[in-house]
Amino acid sequence: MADDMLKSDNLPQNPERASLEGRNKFMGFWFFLGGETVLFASLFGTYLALRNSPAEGPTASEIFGLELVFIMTIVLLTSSLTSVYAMYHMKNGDFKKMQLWLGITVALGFTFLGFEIYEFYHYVHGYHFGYTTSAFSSAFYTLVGFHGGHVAFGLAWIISLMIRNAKRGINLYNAPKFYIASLYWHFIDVVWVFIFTVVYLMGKVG
Amino acid sequence: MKGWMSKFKAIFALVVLALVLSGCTGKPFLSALQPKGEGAEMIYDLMILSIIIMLVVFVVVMVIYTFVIVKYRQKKDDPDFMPKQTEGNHALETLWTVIPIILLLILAVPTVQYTFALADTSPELNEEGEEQDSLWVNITGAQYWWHFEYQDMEVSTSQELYIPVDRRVYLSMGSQDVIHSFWVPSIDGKMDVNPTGNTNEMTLLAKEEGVYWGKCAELCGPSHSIMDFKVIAVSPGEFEQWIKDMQGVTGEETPESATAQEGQQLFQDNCMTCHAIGSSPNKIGPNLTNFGDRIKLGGYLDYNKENLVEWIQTKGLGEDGNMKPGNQMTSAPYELSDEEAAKIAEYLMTLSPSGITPENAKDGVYKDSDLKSLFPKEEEETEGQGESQEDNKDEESSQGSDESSDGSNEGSSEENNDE
Amino acid sequence: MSATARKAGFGAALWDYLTTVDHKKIGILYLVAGIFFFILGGLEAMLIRIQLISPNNEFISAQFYNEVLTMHGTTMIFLAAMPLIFALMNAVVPLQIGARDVAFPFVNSLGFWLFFFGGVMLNVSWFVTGAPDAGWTAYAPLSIFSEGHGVDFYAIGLQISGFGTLMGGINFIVTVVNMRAPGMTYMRMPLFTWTAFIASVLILFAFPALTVGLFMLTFDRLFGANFFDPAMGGNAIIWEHLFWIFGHPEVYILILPAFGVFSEVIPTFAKKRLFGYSSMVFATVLIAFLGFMVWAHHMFTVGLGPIANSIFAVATMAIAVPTGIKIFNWLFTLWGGSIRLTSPMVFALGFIPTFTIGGMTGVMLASAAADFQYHDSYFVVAHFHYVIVGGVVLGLFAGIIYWWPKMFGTMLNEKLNHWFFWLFFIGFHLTFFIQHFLGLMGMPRRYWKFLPDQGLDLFNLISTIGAFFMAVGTIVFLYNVIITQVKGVKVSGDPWDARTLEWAIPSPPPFYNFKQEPLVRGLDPLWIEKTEGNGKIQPATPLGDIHMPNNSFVPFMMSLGLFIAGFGVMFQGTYWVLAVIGFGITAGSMLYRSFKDDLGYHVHKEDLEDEKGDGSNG
Amino acid sequence: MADNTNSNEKQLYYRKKHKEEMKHHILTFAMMIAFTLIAFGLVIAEVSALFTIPIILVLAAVQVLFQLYYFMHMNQEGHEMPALMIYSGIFAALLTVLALATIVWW
Ligand code: HEA
Ligand code: HEA
Ligand SMILES: [Cu+2]
Repeated sequence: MADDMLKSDNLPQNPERASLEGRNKFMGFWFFLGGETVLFASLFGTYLALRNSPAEGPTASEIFGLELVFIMTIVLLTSSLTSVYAMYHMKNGDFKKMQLWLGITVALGFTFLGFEIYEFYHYVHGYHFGYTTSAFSSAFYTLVGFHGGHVAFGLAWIISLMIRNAKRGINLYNAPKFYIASLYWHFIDVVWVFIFTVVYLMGKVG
Repeated sequence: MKGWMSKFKAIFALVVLALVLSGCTGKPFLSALQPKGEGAEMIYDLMILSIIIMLVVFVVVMVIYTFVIVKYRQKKDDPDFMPKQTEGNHALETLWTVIPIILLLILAVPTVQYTFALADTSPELNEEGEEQDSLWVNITGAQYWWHFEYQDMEVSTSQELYIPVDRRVYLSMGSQDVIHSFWVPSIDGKMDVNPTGNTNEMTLLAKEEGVYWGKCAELCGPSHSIMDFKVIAVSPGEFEQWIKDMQGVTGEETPESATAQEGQQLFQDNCMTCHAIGSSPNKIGPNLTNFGDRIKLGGYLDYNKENLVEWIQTKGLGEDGNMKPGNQMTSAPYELSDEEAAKIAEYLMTLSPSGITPENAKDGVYKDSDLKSLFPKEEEETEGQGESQEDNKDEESSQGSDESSDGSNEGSSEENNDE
Repeated sequence: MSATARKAGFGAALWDYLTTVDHKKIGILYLVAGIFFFILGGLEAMLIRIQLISPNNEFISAQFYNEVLTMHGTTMIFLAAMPLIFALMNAVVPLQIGARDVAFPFVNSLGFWLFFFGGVMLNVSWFVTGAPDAGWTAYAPLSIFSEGHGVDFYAIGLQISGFGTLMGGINFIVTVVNMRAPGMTYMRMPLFTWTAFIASVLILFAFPALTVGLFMLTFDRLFGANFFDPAMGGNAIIWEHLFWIFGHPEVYILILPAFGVFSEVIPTFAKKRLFGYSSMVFATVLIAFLGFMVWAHHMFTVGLGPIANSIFAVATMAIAVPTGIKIFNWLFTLWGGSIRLTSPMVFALGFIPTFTIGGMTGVMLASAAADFQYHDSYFVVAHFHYVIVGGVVLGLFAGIIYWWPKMFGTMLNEKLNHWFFWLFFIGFHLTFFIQHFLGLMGMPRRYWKFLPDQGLDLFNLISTIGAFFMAVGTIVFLYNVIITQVKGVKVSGDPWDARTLEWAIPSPPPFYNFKQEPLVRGLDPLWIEKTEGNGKIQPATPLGDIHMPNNSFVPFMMSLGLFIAGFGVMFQGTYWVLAVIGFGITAGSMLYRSFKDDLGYHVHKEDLEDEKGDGSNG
Repeated sequence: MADNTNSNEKQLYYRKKHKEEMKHHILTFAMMIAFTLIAFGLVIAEVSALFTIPIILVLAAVQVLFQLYYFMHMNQEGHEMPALMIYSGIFAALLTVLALATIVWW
């Protein structure tokens, strides 16, 4: 049976959940995301509590620019769609196309991350809005930074999956791994939806 | 509800009496079980109600418990007895769901009422229903002392809070460093003293004259356990007199004796960056306006010159000294010689601007041996011995305040009621 | 010659435990580590009690007292009670549901090593600039202003061990959801499994709040963030909320599995099925649910205002209802039974009145207005030791003694266990009952010393004497463990005449647990087979190859990496090298893990047939 | 695993089904972009905060449901437990955010 796991033909309908290991990974990862919800809620709560405490530093509406955030949002949303495409091809057993779409997802992820770094750089140098400037700045960078950290981790994860499995196609052993990586990627997007709403849009509105 | 409540109260009073006799209720100046203030009394009622409910529950549980353990032990003669494998019983299960709910409702209603009542800091109304002026005191907690500022009165003091008896005093509390908690168990429940941004308000109403012990109830550093303070409840007339006397202090008054004068000079050169005499906003260290009247030194030590000298010379910060561990009092004093410290101590002990001292308040509550622990100063005097007694005399006469010598005689509060 | 042989044997055994992914062995690891930390925490408790033996005592300094007090609470909760619970969960849950192992054996091992290195990290603080000193609750801003690195050790140590706990939690949820044997429906699961399941769910949702809180504390202290610093616009109350959003569910994480233990022990020794099984399950779920809505009862005096206080007060009181359901269900399980007073049963019977008292004082505390008096006084200390020691610790010892034969194949001496119980129990009530009065008489908690002439002397003395009784009791237990293991008398698979699945296989079970998946025909499956069948669990599947995971040293390395990195982050400067090395080790181990397929191995059918015994107990 | 004789037919059937799903996904994506545009639009147009904030929060919530149910397939069978846990997480999350946003300053 162990060797079955590595065969890449004749995959069943939901290869990610066809083996017990796969079902466990699938469940466990969803539960983990349930926990992550609370993790981000704690960060959001803290941010909401401190967003009007800029001390001597700049306030939210002074620094936020919506253009960049809009572009970032579109980039990340699109990457969510491309990772759905990747899973679509995985279920059809089309490994090459899956890799292709994952590659696109990764590229979009890097674009997003690049924008984010640029944004932070801009705040720090353009507005003297550093991590230690005020309670507001700490809360802002921590919340958005945690998200950025998740993006970075997700990228590293997907890339190592792609490299590791480049030569052997989809099988029962790695299908769950790809699948949960894509779940993770969607979750990152879910968090971003709230970040752009609660942090940037509400920050602009006041 | 009131009717059966009072019946229970009567029964409970007996229980409490039994406890008092066995020493379970502590000292009257400290114990929440001997309430002497409005808040403490309300809470005491609530405690009793809840204890009664809990006793009912406990008795029920224990009766069943004892019964089953006694009755259903494995029989020696029939070890293979096979009990009936009962799945459950709906009626019973409903019963022990519903009864606790009822008991809890009985507790929840007064809980909510009292929670709102105790949080109420709106001004009192007079007979015509008009709002009256409230007496507001700003309290600042600091590592490890308490600063008290009487709003709109230009009076500041620390460590010992004077309040008029039978009048609601309004407290507004904040901390200048970490979180502390203001607790005078025999008058009222506690309230946290938060750093900037979250100011708390509460009221304090003492029903008997007396000296009450206060405690810091939120871990605030090494000296947390000795960050004690006192609340001194005096008659309204005395309180007014005290305020007047305190307002008169500028800090420039020269003490009589020569050593004290030298001490004053030293004090002004070394200590004034942190300490103040006379009305002032809170500084880095305690306000010493009426230091000569203190019951305790540093909040908890016996009040005498030896201790004071040691206190002045002890390092707190960075050293494990057990007198004031972690205390922020640092820098200048440590270059003082023994002599200089003694002079400063001498000066400080003369600071007694008012004849209204803790001694005035004593016959409210404590007529027994508790007095001794509260007033070691006085104990020494009545026994007519010791150096510190002379120090006291000195200080009092030198201050030239007419009432203060009365203060050291027992039961003289009557005479001090000169408005 | 024999010495070298034994050494090699020891080395092999050590390596086996360092790399094991077997839930039974990991259970033993948790047990050993948990008992070690329990003794450590107990010694700290003894220091506390000796310091408070008389007024104005100066046995230890104020600063040291605060460190001891903080480490006592932290050690007991995170490093003693939690791992002991995980010890029982690991030893028992997979067996009770007829599973081969937990869902993620590798992660299970990782969870243990993270916890372990986190615990070691915390205790290293004793030797480096002093232990944390801001209380186990580490309220800001005290925890931010605290000098030295004590609180850094607290934040980073708990962070590491917290990750471990979180992973353990997820692991058990998945195990219960996915790995139950045929016929083991949710409503046939033993209550210990149920409570382990629900406690794991609580872990999943409670620990992230702590994670975030600890991150913010670390950032504030080490990287100049301003979450809790009022001078920079921060707010100290945020920490209190985050801590208690985690902290309150945490106490139910501790107590629910203890409830589970009693729900196994009581039916076994009353020879009756659990009374009101479904309402027990329902009550467990309800406690967990309500447990998330009451955290602010630790903050009544903070100044949240009467509306918030009232809401949280009433919500808190509500928890008494499901808990009461449990108490009465246990009582009525005993009712009409045939009670054997074995030592686990004695612990269970000691628990009922003790926990009831603790719960009742809990409800008194929940009365917000009255809590203005109780809060931060010894009344609270009394409350939580009644529920924790009288509930959790008694439950853990009941469980350890009850499942000892299953874990080790030997039987602890009953007589010594009874001695242990009585010494500990009497000592416990001496120590803590009187503390209710101390609190009401005006003694705040976390007091390094109390003053003479305040009426507190006698009760403190009595309390200290009680603590010595508990210490002696614990020593009796340790002695019992040692002589039992030295004697090593083997017992059968079912020494207690019990009811659940884990007793259907030999003690200790073979490494693959059940040879064939068991077929579960109802609640208390073994009991059913004993009374209605031939006393043996029927297999659900024919004998076949068994798929087993490989041992791995990676979890140890991953945890070690974080441990090393923690020091780098803490000391900074040139020590950043340590952070690079540490994170490098961890990341490298993770990569190694993901690049090397770990498909496990098979135990072959033929080998299984050779094994003695038929995998079920006759 | 799958029966060999039927597998091709099945494969075809699934492919078709997957295509169908993909159409939903693209629709979902379009809606999400639209919602984002609306949200940004409201803010840029400086419509009153009282009106804007609830609306953009609702839009965000709906977007998240789209992600969960379509992109993350929570609408498919076998997701009962994940749904239970996600909703429990959301419950705990709401309490946390609510508390921190309301009873931290006074
Ligand atoms: C295992 C641990 C555990 C458990 C199970 C509990 C259970 C409960 N706790 Fe406790 N608690 C702690 C551990 C625990 N607690 C700790 C560690 C602290 C202090 C933390 C710190 O500050 O360091 C604390 C503090 C604490 C406080 C804060 C006190 C303060 O700091 O001011 C409060 C206030 O409401 C409280 C309430 C309760 C209640 C209502 C329950 C309920 O769950 C109890 C329910 C049980 C019963 C009520 C008994 C059985 C029921 C019946 C027989 C039915 C009938 C009963 C009635 C009608 C009353 N606890
Ligand atoms: C699981 C939790 C747990 C457990 C089991 C205990 C167990 C005990 N606790 Fe603890 N306690 C806490 C959790 C716990 N505690 C917490 C959370 C706090 C709050 C901390 C804070 O405020 O921040 C606290 C605080 C606390 C205080 C209050 C301190 C203060 O506020 O100033 C006191 C005081 O009496 C105390 C005493 C004890 C005692 C006597 C025991 C006893 O039951 C211990 C019994 C065990 C032993 C005595 C073991 C000894 C073993 C030996 C001696 C063996 C000898 C060694 C060899 C043979 C090698 N505890
Ligand atoms: Cu709680």
